[in-house]
Amino acid sequence: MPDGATVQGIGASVLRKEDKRFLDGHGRYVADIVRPRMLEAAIVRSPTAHAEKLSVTKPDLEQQRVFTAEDMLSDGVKPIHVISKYPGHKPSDYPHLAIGKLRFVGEAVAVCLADTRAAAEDLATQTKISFDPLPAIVDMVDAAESPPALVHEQWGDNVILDSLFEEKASNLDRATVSVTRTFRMNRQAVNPLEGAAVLAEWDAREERLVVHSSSQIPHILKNALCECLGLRQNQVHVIAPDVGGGFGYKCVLIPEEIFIPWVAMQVKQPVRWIQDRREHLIAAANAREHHYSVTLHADTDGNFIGVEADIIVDSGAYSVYPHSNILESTMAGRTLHGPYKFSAYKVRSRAVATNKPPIVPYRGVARPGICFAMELAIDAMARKLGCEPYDLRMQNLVPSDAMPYKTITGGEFDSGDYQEALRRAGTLIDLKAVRSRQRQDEADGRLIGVGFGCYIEMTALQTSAAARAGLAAIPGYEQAHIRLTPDGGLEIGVGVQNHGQGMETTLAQVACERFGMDIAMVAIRHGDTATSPYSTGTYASRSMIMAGGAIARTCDVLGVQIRRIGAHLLQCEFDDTSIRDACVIGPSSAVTFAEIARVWHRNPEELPADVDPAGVEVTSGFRPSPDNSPFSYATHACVVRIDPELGHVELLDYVISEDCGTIVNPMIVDGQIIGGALQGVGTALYEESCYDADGQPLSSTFADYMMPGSTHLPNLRVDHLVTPSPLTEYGVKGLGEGGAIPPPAAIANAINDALRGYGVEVVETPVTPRRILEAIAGSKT
Amino acid sequence: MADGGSVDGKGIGARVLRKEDARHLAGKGKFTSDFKRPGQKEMAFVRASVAHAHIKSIVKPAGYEHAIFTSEDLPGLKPMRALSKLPGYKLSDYPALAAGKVRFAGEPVAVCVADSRADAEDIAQMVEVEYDILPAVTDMLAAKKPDAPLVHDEWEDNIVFETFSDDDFQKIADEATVVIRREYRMNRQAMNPMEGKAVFAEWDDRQDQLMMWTSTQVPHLIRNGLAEFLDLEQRQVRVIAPDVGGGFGCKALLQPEELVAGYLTRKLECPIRWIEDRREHLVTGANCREHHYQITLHATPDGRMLGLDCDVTVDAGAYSVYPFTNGLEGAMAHGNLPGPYNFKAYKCRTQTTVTNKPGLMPYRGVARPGVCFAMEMTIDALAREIGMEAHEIRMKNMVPESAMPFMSIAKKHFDSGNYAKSVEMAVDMIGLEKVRASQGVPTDDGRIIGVGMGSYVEQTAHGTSVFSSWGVAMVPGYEQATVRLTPDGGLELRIGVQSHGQGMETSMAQMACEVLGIDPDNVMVTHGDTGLTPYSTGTYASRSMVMAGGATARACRVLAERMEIIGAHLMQCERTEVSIAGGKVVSGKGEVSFAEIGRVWYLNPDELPEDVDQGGVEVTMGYRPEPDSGAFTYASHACKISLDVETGKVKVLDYVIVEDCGTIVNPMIVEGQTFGGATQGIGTALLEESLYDEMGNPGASTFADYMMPSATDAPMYRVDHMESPSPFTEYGIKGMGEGGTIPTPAAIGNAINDALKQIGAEVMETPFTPRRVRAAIEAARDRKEGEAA
Amino acid sequence: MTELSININGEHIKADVEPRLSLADFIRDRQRLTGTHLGCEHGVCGACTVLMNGEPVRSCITFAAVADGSEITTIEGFDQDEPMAQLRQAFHENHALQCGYCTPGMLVAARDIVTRLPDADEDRVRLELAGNLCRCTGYVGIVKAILSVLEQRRI
Amino acid sequence: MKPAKFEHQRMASLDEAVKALGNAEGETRVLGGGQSLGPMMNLRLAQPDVVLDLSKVEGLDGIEETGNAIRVGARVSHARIEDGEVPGKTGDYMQFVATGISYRSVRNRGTIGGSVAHADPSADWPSALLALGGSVTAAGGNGIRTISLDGFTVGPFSTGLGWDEILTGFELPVLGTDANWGYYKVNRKPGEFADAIGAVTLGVEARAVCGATESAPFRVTEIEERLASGVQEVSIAEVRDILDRYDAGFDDYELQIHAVALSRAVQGAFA
Repeated sequence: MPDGATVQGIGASVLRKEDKRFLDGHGRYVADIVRPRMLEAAIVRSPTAHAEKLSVTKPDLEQQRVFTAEDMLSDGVKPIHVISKYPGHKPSDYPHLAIGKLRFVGEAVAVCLADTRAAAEDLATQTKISFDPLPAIVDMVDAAESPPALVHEQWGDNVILDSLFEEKASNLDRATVSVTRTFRMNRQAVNPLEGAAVLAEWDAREERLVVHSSSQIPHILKNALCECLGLRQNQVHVIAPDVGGGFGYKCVLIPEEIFIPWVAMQVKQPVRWIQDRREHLIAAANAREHHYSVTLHADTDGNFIGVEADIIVDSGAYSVYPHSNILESTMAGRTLHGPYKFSAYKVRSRAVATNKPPIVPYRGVARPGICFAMELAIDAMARKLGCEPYDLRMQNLVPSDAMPYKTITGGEFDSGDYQEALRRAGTLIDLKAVRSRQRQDEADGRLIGVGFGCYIEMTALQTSAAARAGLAAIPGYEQAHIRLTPDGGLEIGVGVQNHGQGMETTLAQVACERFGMDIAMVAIRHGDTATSPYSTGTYASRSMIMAGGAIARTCDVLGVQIRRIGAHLLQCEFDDTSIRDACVIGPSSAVTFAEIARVWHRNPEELPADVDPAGVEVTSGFRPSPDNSPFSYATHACVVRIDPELGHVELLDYVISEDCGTIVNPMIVDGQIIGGALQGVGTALYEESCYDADGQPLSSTFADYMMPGSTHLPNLRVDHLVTPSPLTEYGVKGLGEGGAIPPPAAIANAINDALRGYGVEVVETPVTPRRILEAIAGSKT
Repeated sequence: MADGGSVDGKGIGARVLRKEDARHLAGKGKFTSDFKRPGQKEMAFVRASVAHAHIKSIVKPAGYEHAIFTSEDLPGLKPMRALSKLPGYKLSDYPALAAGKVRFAGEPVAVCVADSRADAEDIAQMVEVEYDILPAVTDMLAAKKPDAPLVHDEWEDNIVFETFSDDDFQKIADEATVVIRREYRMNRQAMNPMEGKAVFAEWDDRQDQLMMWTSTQVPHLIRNGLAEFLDLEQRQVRVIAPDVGGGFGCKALLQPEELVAGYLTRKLECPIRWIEDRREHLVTGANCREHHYQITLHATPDGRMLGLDCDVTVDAGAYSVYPFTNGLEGAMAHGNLPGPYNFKAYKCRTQTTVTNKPGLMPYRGVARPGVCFAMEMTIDALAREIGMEAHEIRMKNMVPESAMPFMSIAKKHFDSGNYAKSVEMAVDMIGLEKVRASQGVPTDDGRIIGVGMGSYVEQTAHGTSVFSSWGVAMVPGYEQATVRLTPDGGLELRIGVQSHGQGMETSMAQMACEVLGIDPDNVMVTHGDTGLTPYSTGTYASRSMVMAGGATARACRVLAERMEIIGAHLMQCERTEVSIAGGKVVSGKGEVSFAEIGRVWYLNPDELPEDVDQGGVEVTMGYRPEPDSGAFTYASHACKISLDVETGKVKVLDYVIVEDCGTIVNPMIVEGQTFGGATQGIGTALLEESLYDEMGNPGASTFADYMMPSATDAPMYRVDHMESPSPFTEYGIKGMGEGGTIPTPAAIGNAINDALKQIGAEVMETPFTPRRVRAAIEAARDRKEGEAA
Repeated sequence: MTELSININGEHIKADVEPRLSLADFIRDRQRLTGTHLGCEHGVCGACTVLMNGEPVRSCITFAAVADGSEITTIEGFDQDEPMAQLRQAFHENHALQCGYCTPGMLVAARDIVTRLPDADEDRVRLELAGNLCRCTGYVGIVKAILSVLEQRRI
Repeated sequence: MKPAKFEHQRMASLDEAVKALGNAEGETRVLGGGQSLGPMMNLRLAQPDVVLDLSKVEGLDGIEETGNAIRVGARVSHARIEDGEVPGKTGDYMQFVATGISYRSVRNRGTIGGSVAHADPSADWPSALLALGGSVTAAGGNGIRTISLDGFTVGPFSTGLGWDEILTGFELPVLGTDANWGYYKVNRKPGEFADAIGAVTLGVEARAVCGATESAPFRVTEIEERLASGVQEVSIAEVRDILDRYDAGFDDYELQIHAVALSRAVQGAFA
């Protein structure tokens, strides 16, 4: 069907429909919702990283306002229990409230209710807990090699999953040059500016639980509530209203999303819990933290032969719903190769349990780690071979003529020109100019360095892959529900959740593209399990591909019905009609959607006899066929300036050359890339959740945990390649996460390039001034 | 019988106890007036204190200007406009707040907003409205007089429109040797659902949407009206009818207060609540029935009714209501007067007049209580005249079962049934012979006994063609239902109609059970929310069970096919080998539960077949009967009354009902609807009247003046059912929500006249108050004395 | 403002109320116990009936201030009450409710009948119910339900 | 439908109430059970500035038999009378009357004193007590006084109470065990206000009252004389003729039902 052309369709930088309410201060977040007789919750949290024989004493006078794990157990509430089908995965329950053992500082122990948060916090302080301390497992390597204790006794060790990815290892013999490095990417907190928030109430009329939660996955949360609380699906209604950022932290279930609704049902009053920043920085320090020892093998000409690696992922204490605690370790193990050609592959990847918060899939999911490891190893190799890292990359990237390309571990790159992306980045950053500048010393004695980072990102995880990975939520056909309203507008229900990605605009653009209608007449309804069809939600850079695809396909079904009515009103053959500018166009004349809507709703006596009783309201679905994912990719390049006396790092220039296939809204794509890149800068230089030897968190305020700010990234430049994916509607590829993947690699490479004179390298994020000075000091010994 | 083989008799025909009871018995129902939001404000209206006047000035008390709004203060708020396509129909706009002129006492003139209703009423009390009082038109017959004042100045008279038909009446009438002439009047009433109107409006900035919780039967039509008259896009309006405390018709129309609340919540940026109090309802809701009949029946001495000639006048009040207009009753009276009888000739003129009273609304039964009253009372008059039992005349003249389907002289397409049989059964049940025997002997307390009956046929769930022929501003089309299988194998059923006592949360679940064999307890029925349900013109015209029920059946069947595809794949067999039974997909190889189907679609799509429908396990499908001329329910009511000659007080001693609504979905609910309807009929017959003085001031503004039927007024009804399935509808269901109210005034009126025949008195105007009965008796005595002298 | 100390469904409540605030509005809007309904606000329809010190009263024409020191039981307060449990079941089985609006007041009045008048017959039940209007059911199910509970309680 | 603003004064004692009434500024209403005043205030038909709440005042809810009289406190509820707390034949009569007043949930709050002081023409007690005889006790600025029930009700909503007086109770005659009484009320529905009342008692004297008129209930002496002379039946036609001579402003229907009521009250007295 020819798409109705419109300036508001695919490719247009349409200004965002959702902006107005935020600019007016009229956005509605969970914390903005108040209910009569609502109680506020404060949570008693574990002060220790590891202990047993936990016992809780409620304040005498307020017994009925404090709830513990015992109360939940006696009510038959089931714990979160995510066993991956992945062979060898060791199962563990995630109790909503700690029972018997405490496994990380900040773990929820009891929930206290009062009319105000302050009064609830008073109750929390009056609730006494006692326990017998155990040695804490704090470091992931110790956890794997020499554990001081066991996080889950029944396992016998702390290794959740030990997996080996080995392909054509024999080819490794052909290698003549090898470099070996050990890298570490430290733990972070995701830090959306709105933390987690839950408001739960029982609706006696509908006989159902209504939960407002700041979530990326309302339908999955609904499933979890049914499983844990033993409710029927039609007894739960989940709404994710405006959500102040998610980045992955909100695409997993948190215990509060179960026990706050449960206590609301106990007290028969609405109950609200708003996570404060300290709770977030302590209980949600749950991202990144990988350890790599990597050996990169090449021949004397610099052709990559193979990679060997031993990866350890610190998965924290528990397995999160639905993405489990092995998502990162398996993804890291399988795709360490990145965009490069290899003829041998041997990677061991272990997920280990420690006494820290359970790891969640933060923007980029594992890829910032593997990109950091691989890209730094490549620069090390270049230095060893005495060649330009840029050239070494160019030489080993999968060439465009090899597309579609089967990777050594069985993945399939769908399309793209990786080398062109690198070439453009090199041009934009003007590598030659940097090199020539480097030849003479800086007047102020500072050091200049340039670095690159390339990556590929599998977007919109598909059914079979998710099933292989053994996830608890397997995406199938993404659906959209579309209704033509009596005035000719569209109401579109989607199960994904929009929290900054601008989907109320971009998804509407798809309908505009299909029907050529005014975007003002398209309303996107999302994040509400009642008004939208089922969806596994927003994560894995999937929403534009999947929900967008579903809308396109559903528009086609609806379009047929609209044309059938239109043909009747135009007194012409169905086959002679088409849709453009929200009209059905016939051979001689046209009829508007508004007219067709009027006839269906208000004057059905004018309908054709053969009209489909299904009417002008349709639910249909989409998934790529074959069931593969499109790969986005990009090269980031940057120039840094280092003060060798203080170890301070300054980003002088930053460029990005990316390809996310067909671009729906360039303004929004740039916004996603830039926002992601700054988070990457945070990973590279600033953000770290530190722990002491006992597993006590040391970064519980923004004074200790440094967030990237407006001064930390110069105006970067973004260049777009557009290689439509053959797999998706309009050739769209996902791009929400990509920006956050390569900055640690590019920046660290630039730093190491600047430090090359010292013959030292930084190998751990964030690259703090201390770490730089320690590296420099290392060279002097 | 059941497509899916229903779960231990919970499908069609089962006396399933209601799912909705639990919350109401626990006091956990949620009605519009139960809503409360922080920062909410309440509205109180300044209402016209006179029936007809020009507004000279409205003076806002100093310091309260910001809290008071008149029509001038609400720019862009359009008047309600309900245009009929009937020839000669005169349009009248209905302003939400009176502009320039008030046309009935109680018409909203200004609205006051405050933190509490009491405060708002304080302000309303201080507003001074100066009127230039005009003579009021308070009687529908006077309204037709050439010198009558005009309700709408731009019209040349007070007649909204006329209908007239005459198929060569005179020729056939000439055969008649018996001619009965009568004049009947059915007076104005208020519908009085126990919950009055209530509105809660809130602007949702996140959705850029007006959220309106309102006590309505027709949420989607209210959405249309709000969008139209507030100038909003449809996407900017979501209407939700939560629990609704009865409707009976007055909640099937857009109300001025709904428009004002929707306007003000956006203007004032705060939630707005308005709860109609009983006085407001009795004054502004005095909007139904009020017909006048000048009827002539031509018959033969052996009781054959040949021709019917009638002049009908309908008092439509001041305005045309949205969307049903003020043309509905006149058109329906014209088409329904001959009832179930087979006349050779029919001549009818209807005139619908405007008066200075609230705009007429379609109250349960819509015009038919009036026409049935006139027709059935006239038949008994004929019976007395020719000395024949009235039921014999009825049976003799009714359309016989053998003639079905039958096109009546008033162009009604009767589908099925044995009308005469219902009369015969009713006569047996009431024990006519025993009553006749007892009538000679006066009771010890000096009361006299009478027996009477009324028969009717009711067109229900009539569709597109019928409504478009009436020119109504709203035409129903395909009714739709959305069904969604949930991941645990439960069913969500979404319908655009609204259930406010009819028990649809149960009966619609029974329908799903009938098709899919799923336990009704696992079916959640969602209704009354434009955001969640497919479009529907809503609940009225006894249509919901036929239309939404039919749509539910159709949607469930499509869902069944979708589930069969998945089930067949899971059982590794062909589509053709599987079927749905007892809430499972079954085949020779075994069975797959709905829960399993749900699990696979939602949680393990990796197990889905390639040919699965991408629409998944969520379906919207529509239904419309073919032909859509309606399913005709009918019944005969018979009752026995005692009458205190000295006080004129009437008591209903026994009341029997024989009804046929086709296939019965839930007998308990059908009987509940029938008893409730009949009791409203008793109200019409004996108690309820919205009185007006000659200035048009309402005389019944509290329950002390307006008599509602209580437990002491209603008898322990006895009911018997006939079941003639309609050939036109899913499962042969006919609508029946309204029927109970239709023949009661006729049956009781006939019983009174039967008792009074020894005195020679006749009552001809409802309600039959002691005062009217006494007046009839006195008149008869005066006549006798006159004759004697 | 008038000070008010009152016990509702076992909970002791102190509040400042406007003298003109009815007990019904206090229960509904202030205590958010919305099971008690308003049908006429002049004491005729009975939808607002609650127990005051164990006796049924009209909460719409009883000022909250006047109820100071009293014990109120609303429809939400009968969870442990045997006659109410019997009535609820009987109402359910006899289809004694349709729209549900009159039901809470009807139940409170019915409870008074079955506890105060154990020997009531149909005529007496109807007479005692005369002050509770129902617009939907025609009272058939309600009367049957009450008679059946009276019968149960006699055995 | 909410009342206008007013000041609520909770009275602790009768003295306090009398003082408060004497000193009150603006329109002041005394609140007994509030079952008549409540609806009128909700409808804003009554908009008092001050409401004196007697619900906490002790000593106004007694019922005692003192030799030849029965004392009934003003705050005695209709329900207590319905439940037979008033002794003897007088109690039987009053029990019959009380049972017909409104509905149980109103009778639980409504008081006999409030009803008589309110003096709604269509209420039961003004007519019923006039037919019984006895007196009203009232407390005011000048102390306690006794007012005969004869003529106490002056007209619609107006009585013989002084502006500063509060009705405190009744002293009612004790009907002998052989005394007859009859009470007949014509109304559309149980619990509704009366359209006509006929009340008859044959104690030391025969009293017959025509009530629920446009104004105050009145004694019908012609009927009383007949009863005194032993007549046990008066036909409706006779009563019509008698009532027709009174200037009660009845139309034909009203005359008829008042005649029926009185005739049947007589009938009831001897049934």
